[in-house]
Amino acid sequence: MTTITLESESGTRRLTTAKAISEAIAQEMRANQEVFVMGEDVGAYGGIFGSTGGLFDEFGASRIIDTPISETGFIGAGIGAAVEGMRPIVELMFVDFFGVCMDQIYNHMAKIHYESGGNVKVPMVLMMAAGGGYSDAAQHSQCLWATFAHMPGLKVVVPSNPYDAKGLMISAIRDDNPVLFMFHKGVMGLPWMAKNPRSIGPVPEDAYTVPIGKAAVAHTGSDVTVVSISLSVQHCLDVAEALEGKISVEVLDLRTIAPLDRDAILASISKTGRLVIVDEDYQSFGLSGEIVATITDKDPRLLKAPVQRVCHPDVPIPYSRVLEYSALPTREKIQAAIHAVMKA
Amino acid sequence: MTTITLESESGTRRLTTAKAISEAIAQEMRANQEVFVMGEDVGAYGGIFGSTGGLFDEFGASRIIDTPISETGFIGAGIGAAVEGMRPIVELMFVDFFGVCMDQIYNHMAKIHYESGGNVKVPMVLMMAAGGGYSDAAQHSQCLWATFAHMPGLKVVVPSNPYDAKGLMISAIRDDNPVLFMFHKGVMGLPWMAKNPRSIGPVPEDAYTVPIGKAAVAHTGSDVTVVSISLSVQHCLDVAEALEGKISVEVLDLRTIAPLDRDAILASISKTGRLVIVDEDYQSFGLSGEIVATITDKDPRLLKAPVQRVCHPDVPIPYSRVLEYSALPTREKIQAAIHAVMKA
Amino acid sequence: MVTDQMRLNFYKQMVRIRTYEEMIKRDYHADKTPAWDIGAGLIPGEMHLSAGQEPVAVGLCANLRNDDAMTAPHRPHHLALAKGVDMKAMTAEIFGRASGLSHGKGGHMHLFDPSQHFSCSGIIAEGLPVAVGQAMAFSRRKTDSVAVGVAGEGATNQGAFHEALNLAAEWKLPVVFVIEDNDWAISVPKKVSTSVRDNSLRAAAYGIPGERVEGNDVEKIYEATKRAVDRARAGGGPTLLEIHTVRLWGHFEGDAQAYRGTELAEAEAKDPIPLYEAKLITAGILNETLVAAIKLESSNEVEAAITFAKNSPEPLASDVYLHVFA
Amino acid sequence: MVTDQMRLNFYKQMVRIRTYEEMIKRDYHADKTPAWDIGAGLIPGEMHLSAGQEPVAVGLCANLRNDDAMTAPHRPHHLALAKGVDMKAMTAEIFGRASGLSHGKGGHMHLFDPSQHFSCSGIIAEGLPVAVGQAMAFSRRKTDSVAVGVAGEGATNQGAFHEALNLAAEWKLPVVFVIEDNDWAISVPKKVSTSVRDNSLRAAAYGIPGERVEGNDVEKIYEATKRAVDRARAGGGPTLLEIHTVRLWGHFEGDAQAYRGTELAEAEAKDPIPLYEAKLITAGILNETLVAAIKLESSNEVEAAITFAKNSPEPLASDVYLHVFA
Ligand SMILES: Cc1ncc(C[n+]2csc(CCOP(=O)(O)OP(=O)(O)O)c2C)c(N)n1
Ligand SMILES: Cc1ncc(C[n+]2csc(CCOP(=O)(O)OP(=O)(O)O)c2C)c(N)n1
Ligand SMILES: [Mg+2]
Ligand SMILES: [Mg+2]
Repeated sequence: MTTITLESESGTRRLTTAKAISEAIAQEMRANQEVFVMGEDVGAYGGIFGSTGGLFDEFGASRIIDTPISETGFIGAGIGAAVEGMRPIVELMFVDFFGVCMDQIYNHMAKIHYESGGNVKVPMVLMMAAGGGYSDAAQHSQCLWATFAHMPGLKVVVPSNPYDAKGLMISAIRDDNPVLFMFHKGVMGLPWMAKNPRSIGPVPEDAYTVPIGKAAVAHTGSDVTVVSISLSVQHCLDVAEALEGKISVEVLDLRTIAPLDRDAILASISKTGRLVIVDEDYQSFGLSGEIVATITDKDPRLLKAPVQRVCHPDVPIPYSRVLEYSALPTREKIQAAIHAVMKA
Repeated sequence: MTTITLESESGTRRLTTAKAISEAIAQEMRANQEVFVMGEDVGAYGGIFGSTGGLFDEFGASRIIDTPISETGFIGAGIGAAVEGMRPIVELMFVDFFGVCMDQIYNHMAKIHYESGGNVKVPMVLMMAAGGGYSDAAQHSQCLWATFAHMPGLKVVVPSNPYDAKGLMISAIRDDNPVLFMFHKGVMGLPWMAKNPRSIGPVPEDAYTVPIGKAAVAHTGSDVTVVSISLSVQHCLDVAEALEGKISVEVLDLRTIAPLDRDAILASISKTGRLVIVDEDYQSFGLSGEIVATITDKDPRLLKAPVQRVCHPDVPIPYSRVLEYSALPTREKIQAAIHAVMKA
Repeated sequence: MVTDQMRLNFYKQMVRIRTYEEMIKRDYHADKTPAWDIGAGLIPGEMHLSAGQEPVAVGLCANLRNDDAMTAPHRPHHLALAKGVDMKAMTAEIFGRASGLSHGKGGHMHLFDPSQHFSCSGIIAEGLPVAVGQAMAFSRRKTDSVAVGVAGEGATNQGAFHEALNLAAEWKLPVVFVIEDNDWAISVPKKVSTSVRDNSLRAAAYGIPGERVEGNDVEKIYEATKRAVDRARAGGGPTLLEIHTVRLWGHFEGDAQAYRGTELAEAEAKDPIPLYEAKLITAGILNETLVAAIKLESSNEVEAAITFAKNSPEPLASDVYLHVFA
Repeated sequence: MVTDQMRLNFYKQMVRIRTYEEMIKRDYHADKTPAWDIGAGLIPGEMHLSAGQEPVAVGLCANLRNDDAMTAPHRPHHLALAKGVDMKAMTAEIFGRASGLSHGKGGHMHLFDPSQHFSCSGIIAEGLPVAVGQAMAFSRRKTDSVAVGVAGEGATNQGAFHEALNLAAEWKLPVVFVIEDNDWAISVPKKVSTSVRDNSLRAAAYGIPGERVEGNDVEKIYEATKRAVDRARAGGGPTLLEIHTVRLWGHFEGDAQAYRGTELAEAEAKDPIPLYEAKLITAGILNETLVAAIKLESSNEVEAAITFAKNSPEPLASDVYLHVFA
């Protein structure tokens, strides 16, 4: 892994994704007294994945609130504060813990607006870490974004880089709807994790937004469309760059999984006709199926070859490195899939 | 609605799905002392949806156990009893309540076998009611089967009729894996619900099994494949019968959603080339996408026309009848989808 | 101090609620036969009525203001009416009409009235953390509003109860937790589900005051809830109250209640409204004429609300797509 | 009655566990540098070590048999070793090897040993209901085995704690709930998360005995857990014990613990092993030679286990597909 400097030669400020997120929160907190943060270890510790780093020093314990290990309790409390018009940002440390608090997330946070016929708003951000690749095993490595995307009422954003992370977090805080902000640990640029160079990058100092629900063409190409999200986008870009001159790969970074940017998918596949989907979430009944159905709803003939799905297979996440990497979407598998879809 | 008699002319015994399920449980309980039932109102009440009707009278409070409203507690207790080798059948009254106990379901029940490298078994059935159509609104009408199917480690069965329900319940109890047994309230043949004639049918008296993971061709046809599950299968059959002589409709009743019978899907679509998917679960990131991807993984050219998805749209479930039926897959919508896919 | 004026008002409100439940019951069952179908009729779906529990709602809400919040459970009508939710809009919601509180999207278990900071939810105990959050907003904004989380005695064995109480206690928030103990959770009696006889004992687990109120007596309930609400309003933190009440009817409409055996007759004898009526007559606060007038006023109000509901248009089928996102 | 023989054995076992944790710590950090990467090295992933908490495991497990069950939390090594889980197979699991307890699928937070009815889980408090179910199986089969559910003090604010205790109490099951109070839940101290100072007070919410053991003293812990285990075994139902212990190291390896401030030095002074060693030397049960021999024996055993692990093959990449279903 290369060493990453925080100042690029050109003087553009470069931040880790973690820092980009905490900066977004800080800027919104300065601008709006109704924004506050709640969660386990978000205070002095700064968030297990650094998403709240530095906030405690600036805003103190009254606005950066360490909670008991009571996810149902404090996510519910976030909902209560939000329906009263505050704008809480609540952290669920790992998405894997959703099972202890899914009722608040799904039966309350996501549905109150609809159930109230639009009369009650729940302007709240629920952020959480996702993803594996560092042997944290079955209960601490999942992605599960398709689980949330399956259930209507939630916006679900999953940035792949610092720039998008800051802009999406600001959009999420300003949104009048509950937004799940999911960050893969591997994109955070943490000092104690594998150093992915794309997890650090230029981030403007001012507050800016990235629209929720819009994908980005992260690498333009014409031979094959690779649709991906989160850390896997970084791998896809590595592969697309490595294949430059040989295969022209279009990498679509969804950035948001719900609502899904179907137009962007259709636009790219209309151009290339060949589809690879790269997703670290469990394969079946997930993102890959919905992307394909988006296309076949319109016209199956848009697909010139069998679709290649490079996803986490339908097995719980194993601990040992050799087993886990046997399941994870890697650059090698992505490259092989691109070759396969080109040959078909 | 027609009146349904419990004895057909031919003398074949006809049961409601609810009775078929409770009979399956009773037979297995007689055969195996290690089987017991736990849940809210499963005792004297007989289960809110009749799944445990009559069991309390035969087996008493020691084997048909009414629990507190502590789903995490008693599903966890079921897991503990199962790892010690018992075979608990636990009822979660409505699937919609999964959020208060999903951690036990997904981080424990589903994963212990894998996490233990195959050394610990969790032979347990978790049964639950699903589905809407009777104005029970956003928190009591969901299907959510794709949610469970997305997460590896669970078998998920969803019968559409009494015969399958009995056979699948016996298979589930005898299975060494955790099995989610999901019954749509509309297929139970309850005296207090809309009377769907297909919710009552011939059921052999002896214990028999229906294999988990095998779909059934519920109606043979050659023009179009309609893949469905649970109550929607009944609607599809009504439509297939109504269209007889005009359009030859093949209705595939998946019966199990995980593991998915991909061979059956491919066999039927290879024959017809036209696909309609009917699913009461939320449309996106669900069953319909996975069915399509199963086909495009193999060959997108198997599809001669855009796929028609008759699923619950991506909105929470509304209360009012007019709104709910505007969202539900109905016979009218299924028929329209079949016509559309034939015209394309 | 409970004045005679208050007593009369308590009685009126209890009658108003009972009348409401009786008429909803009537219209709920009116058109579900011959083959009884829960999804049929003018009011479809599950229906949890509160007959017998009026003293809790009335005694409690006599201490509450519009700006106080309440989260109610699946059995919400008495609480909604006592809290001040508009009867017409609520009824239209129960009838699934466009003029309903939620334009027909919510139904009887999902009544939302932001003007009263009132909501309810069909998931056991999960409204309690939401009340904690409303109290959090009040305390952060330094208002003196309080939040009340109401749940049944069956709900006290759900994890959310525990988490909500601990949070409220730890953060000393202005919340009052009110447990309506009607002896039953559907068919499961408290004694086979709850390891302590008296849920107010559980306050000790959070270092907060706990109190049980026996007798289903609106005045005692008023006084106990007043102590709790006053304490919360004054910054004294949360209280756990368990109020012994009675479920006169089935868990939901259609519940044959075979499991209740002889207890049902005992329960029926405890109907709080005739008991309170007799007490107020003896005390000279009520008389037969007044009783008749009050009942008439109530039925007129309720019939008007029902008429409003029935005459309101159904939502448009296409409205199903509205309000997913703000 | 604690005999000198038992004292010596307590000491030996505590040393054995500490030696284990020290050597795991050494090998965990050995090859994660220069750019520290949690996923790198011989032992990848999160690592929660138990130094300081040995008295809980040793005192408790002295009362347990192979057929008694235990569910442990994310910090499980001391409990696993004291319960009798095979050190070699456990170590191989932590090293992710095919010879591990779970053939490398589980890792340090997912140690399963059916022969010891031992398991652990990384989700806070969620092991407690599982222990209740194991006790349910024991009681249904009329054996006299007991189940022990262990959790940290931070876990007592999770809903699963409440539900498990209520169920066990209501059904009078042979369960002992052991709360290891090490003052911290990652960076959050008990006083800002828990509304009662002493979690044993929460036993009152379930009508069961509760006891807090101060001092991190293996003998007192043995005695308190003995009372609880004996009671459970004799059919007397569950007990809630809170044991005050100490977390000598970070929450997980790599935790800089800046949040602990001066408390860290205080905690280090409370290391139970030198304290117990000094006590046994004073009592004439131990001497320096014996101490050295015990430590040597422990390091030999642990080094052998680590060597076994290191020499064991990795799983095959294709094994990832095994064991999804039985
Ligand atoms: C989490 C959850 N579990 C189960 C149910 C089903 N349910 C609805 S009401 C009820 C009984 C509630 O009893 P209690 O809290 O005493 O309230 P009551 O009905 O007596 O007013 C149950 C089990 C639910 N709605 N939510
Ligand atoms: C439901 C859930 N929430 C949060 C976490 C993250 N987490 C892991 S350990 C821990 C602290 C646990 O504290 P305590 O119970 O006191 O145990 P200790 O670590 O002190 O042994 C937390 C919050 C988790 N694993 N599960
Ligand atoms: Mg009750
Ligand atoms: Mg701790």
